[in-house]
Parts: sequence; structure tokens; C-alpha cells
Amino acid sequence: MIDERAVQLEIPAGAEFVALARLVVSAMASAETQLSDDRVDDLKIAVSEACTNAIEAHDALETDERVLVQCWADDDHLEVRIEDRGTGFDVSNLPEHPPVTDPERLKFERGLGIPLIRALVDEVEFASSGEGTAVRLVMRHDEELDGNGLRP
Amino acid sequence: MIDERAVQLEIPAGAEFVALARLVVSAMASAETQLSDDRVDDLKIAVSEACTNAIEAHDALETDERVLVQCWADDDHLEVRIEDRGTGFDVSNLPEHPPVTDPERLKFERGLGIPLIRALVDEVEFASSGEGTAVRLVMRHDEELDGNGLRP
Amino acid sequence: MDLGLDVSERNGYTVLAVRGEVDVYTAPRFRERLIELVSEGKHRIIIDLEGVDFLDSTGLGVLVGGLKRLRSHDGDLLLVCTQSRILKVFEITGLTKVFSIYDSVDDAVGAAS
Amino acid sequence: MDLGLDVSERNGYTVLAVRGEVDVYTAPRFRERLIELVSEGKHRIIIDLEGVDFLDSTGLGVLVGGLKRLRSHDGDLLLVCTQSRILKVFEITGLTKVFSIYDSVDDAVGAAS
Ligand SMILES: Nc1ncnc2c1ncn2[C@@H]1O[C@H](COP(=O)(O)OP(=O)(O)O)[C@@H](O)[C@H]1O
Ligand SMILES: Nc1ncnc2c1ncn2[C@@H]1O[C@H](COP(=O)(O)OP(=O)(O)O)[C@@H](O)[C@H]1O
Repeated sequence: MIDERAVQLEIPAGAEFVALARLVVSAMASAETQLSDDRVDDLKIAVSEACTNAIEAHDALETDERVLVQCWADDDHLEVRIEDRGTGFDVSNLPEHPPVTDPERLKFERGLGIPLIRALVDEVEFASSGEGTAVRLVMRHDEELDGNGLRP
Repeated sequence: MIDERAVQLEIPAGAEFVALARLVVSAMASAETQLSDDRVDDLKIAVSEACTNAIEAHDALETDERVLVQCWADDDHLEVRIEDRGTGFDVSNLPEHPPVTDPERLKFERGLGIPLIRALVDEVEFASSGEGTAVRLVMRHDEELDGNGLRP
Repeated sequence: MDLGLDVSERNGYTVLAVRGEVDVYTAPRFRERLIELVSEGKHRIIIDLEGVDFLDSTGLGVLVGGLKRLRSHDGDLLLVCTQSRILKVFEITGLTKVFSIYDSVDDAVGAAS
Repeated sequence: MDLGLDVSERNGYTVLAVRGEVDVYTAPRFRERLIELVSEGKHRIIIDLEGVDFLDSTGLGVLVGGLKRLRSHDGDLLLVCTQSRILKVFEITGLTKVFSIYDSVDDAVGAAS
């Protein structure tokens, strides 16, 4: 399952550790010469969103389980997995927000995380149950994108 | 054993991952306002030496086991544990080098790591067997050092 | 992790200059400072994001909350941001349509008065 | 991780300016470059460590190896370093007594000639 070349970071479910997850992933991603700085920045935001959600899902349970961040570079992509033992959720059933042009939109200070993740990474997959959630983020190498853009 | 507030980094036993271990430990140590930048730098070197030895001990075995770096902040100190599954060694029986004033000293390009660790951190403990090695590094907070300097 | 929050006055506007990383850990301090300013009667606020190294949806939430609060006081919240990596998150979330974003504090003050 | 290795000539000395982090991952490139220079006949070498952000015992090993190699050619290896955090590792290991360490490339060239 997890690649033997993966780096794994395990953090307590505390807000102060999200920066560490960003740091590790961005160091791994920067080492990949095929990912531009812009795309490393995009990945950092996606990781931050996923870790924030993971930590909030633990808060809700008041558990002291930990959040796992795995990261590895493959031939043609970089992959990050964020796993929590929180409440879980139904990703197909998230609330819809009014369009941004609607003044009502201002009622919603939240719910921007998952849309940001979807927009920023090349591939995202959520696997969630009562046991917790795993989010898989994939950034394909820029070369690959310049080519035929086929998924691996 | 390991504190529930600990951060844990697991890296493949490859030279390219030592920088990541330094990065994580120094981010954790920098968040500790009671450790000066100089002492964070000292700790980075000690962590680098211990991880380098861990990785070399794995190379010798040609195993693909991984190296574990744990880091946590306590009330009065920061603690880092580096664990490997390498060959193990007898820390009480390391070769002695000629004094630096002796021209023979130049024959030794190695063996500087453990002396550096000992000089740079406040406390160090090696536990080694045929199963591998665990190195425990402790940096006491500067306040504590300014006080009575008692060990926790 | 450091979050810098510097307050100054400029042509009847209160300028809150934010430095560092805005995420789930630092956002609460940002939110409190903003609420504090509003309750001190500062209803024309410029938030200068030029010193921000990182901002995710938690930071966006603070800004949306601030705008809502100020509008309810008939006030105004203007943003200063030229960094493309920060502007990008406003664009993706459609918030460029909600906020007035300027290239500098001078531009913001000028456009508003 | 980047390791910068820039070679230039100065008053009969070859200056190797090192930038970045010298550790077990980057040291092999540093060692190879040094060996290359020596085998090209450069026997008076100044290693400028001012751009080094990190150096551990692996880096010290490369320097000791370089000095040994140059001495066997009746050559010379001088170091330039003023950063206290780098000097500290030379002091702890007693290598300040083995190396001639200068404040600048100019100083090194001046002292040597
Ligand atoms: N890892 C997770 N575990 C449990 N619930 C989650 C997780 N990630 C997202 N969610 C749910 O999906 C909702 C939307 O997430 P998101 O778009 O990131 O916005 P926000 O976190 O600001 O609410 C969250 O409010 C939460 O209910
Ligand atoms: N984690 C470890 N596992 C096995 N052997 C070790 C370990 N750490 C140190 N050693 C042994 O101790 C020796 C001295 O280590 P050190 O002082 O760091 O110098 P160097 O690594 O340059 O030889 C090493 O050469 C190695 O034989």
C-alpha cells in the first residue's frame, strides 16, 4: 500500500502542527525538480486544508488519536495521503453555498477547503467512514502535463 | 514511552532524507521560545550526525527498514529520539583518535560525529543492540540552564 | 509560528498589516484582532496582505467574517494584495468578486476617498 | 537540496566557493569536485565556506580528506569562514588547529603569498 520510499509524518491532532505538515510536504515536493514552485505552493494549500479538516474532525471527537501524513514521489507524480481517525463525513453530500454574487454568500465563512483542494491538485480522492478519513492528493509532474496528460 | 504530543517522522534509510529530519526537528525546536537560535543550530547538527549514522548502519545491512525520528517538547526540555534497525555498535568501545596536534590525525576523516553530538546537546544516551540503535538527545530550556541546571 | 499584526492609521482608514502564515493555528489571533478593531469603532479597515507567506481557507474565513461584520456597521473592508499565490485562492473561491483588492495601501485609500 | 560549487582563480589560488548544506547527501559531490581539482593540478586551493548554511562531520571529513590529499602533493588548503555556527564545529573537533581559517578570500591569499 504505502510505498517503501514514502516519508511519513505523524502529528498530534493540534492546530499548531499543520505548519509542520506543510513544511515536510513542501520540502519533499521541492526536491522534485519536475514540480514548479507554483505547483508546490498549490500542494501546500491543499495539504493545509486536508490537515485542518483532519484536526477539526478529531476535535469533534475529543480523541487524542493522531493524524498521519504520507508523502512519496513516483516516476511521474507526487502523492500525499492524509489520514485521520475522526468522525468521517459524506463527501458527496456537502452543503451547497449560494453563488459568490449573492449577498447571502457572506453568511458562509467556511466550506471553502474542499473546493480549494479540488482546484489545486491534479487528482483527489476521499475515503471516509465512521473510522475516519483518508484523503489522497496527487500532483503530476509538469513534464507529464505538457505531454498527453494521461493519468498514470 | 513516546509522549502523545510527540511528532514522529519516519524516513527511508537514504542520505537524501537527513535534511528532512533536520528540518522537522528545527521547526519543532524553533517553536520553543526558550531555545535560542544558536542552540537550535546545535541540535540540528546533533540530529544530522545521529541520522547519518543510522542511515549508514542500514546501508551496511542492505535492509530497507526505516529510520524513526521522534521529537517532543516537555515543560523544561526538548527531546529527540533517533531509532534505527541497523547493525548496532558498542558505544563504549569506539576507536580513539590521535590528538589533533599529531600529523597522524589527518588519517581520520571520520569518527567526529559522536564527539560532536556529545559536545552540542545537554544530554545524550545511546541504546544499541543487534536489533538496532536508539539515540536520545535532550536540549534543556535556556531558562533552566540559567537556573540551577538540575537535570529534569 | 509567528503571525505579525501591525495596526496603523492612514487617511481615516485603519490599516492592519498581516505578516507570516495564516492558517488554522494563527487565524484565531487574526480574527480576534479584527473583531477588537471593529468594537473599538474602527469601521473603515484596510487589510494589507503583502507580508503574508501563506493563506488558506481558514484565513479566507476570517476575511469574509470581517467583511460581514463591517458591512453590518455600514463600514468597509479593503484588501491590499499583489502576490499571485495569494490572489489565486481568492480567484478559485470566487472571492475576488466579494472583496475590493488593491495593489497598495495608497491605492486603496485613494480609490475609497 | 542544492549544493553550490563555484570555482574561480585568484592570485595563483583556486577558490572553491561552497553554497548550501553540506551533509551526507551532498558531501559526495563536494568531495568529487575537490578531487577533480587536485587531479587537474590545482594544488593551492582556498575553500570559501561563507555561503554554507549547514555543515556537519561529513563535511569536515571532506575537508580533512582534501587537506591530506593536497599535503601529499606539497600543496595547500586554506579555509574562509567567519560564521560562528560553522566555526563552532571546527572548534569542538579541534580542527581549528589543523586548518588555517581566514576571514576572507583576500586575507587567505594575502597571508599565503
Ligand atoms: N477529514 C474530515 N473528517 C470529517 N469531516 C470532514 C473532513 N474533511 C471535511 N469534512 C467535512 O466537510 C466539510 C467541508 O469541508 P471544507 O470544504 O474543508 O470546509 P470547512 O472545513 O471550512 O467547513 C467540513 O465542515 C466537515 O464537516
Ligand atoms: N546508529 C549506529 N548504528 C551502528 N553503528 C553506529 C551508529 N552510530 C555510530 N556507529 C558506529 O560508531 C562509529 C563512530 O560514529 P561517528 O562518531 O558518528 O563517526 P563516523 O560516523 O564518521 O564514523 C561509526 O563509524 C559506527 O561504526
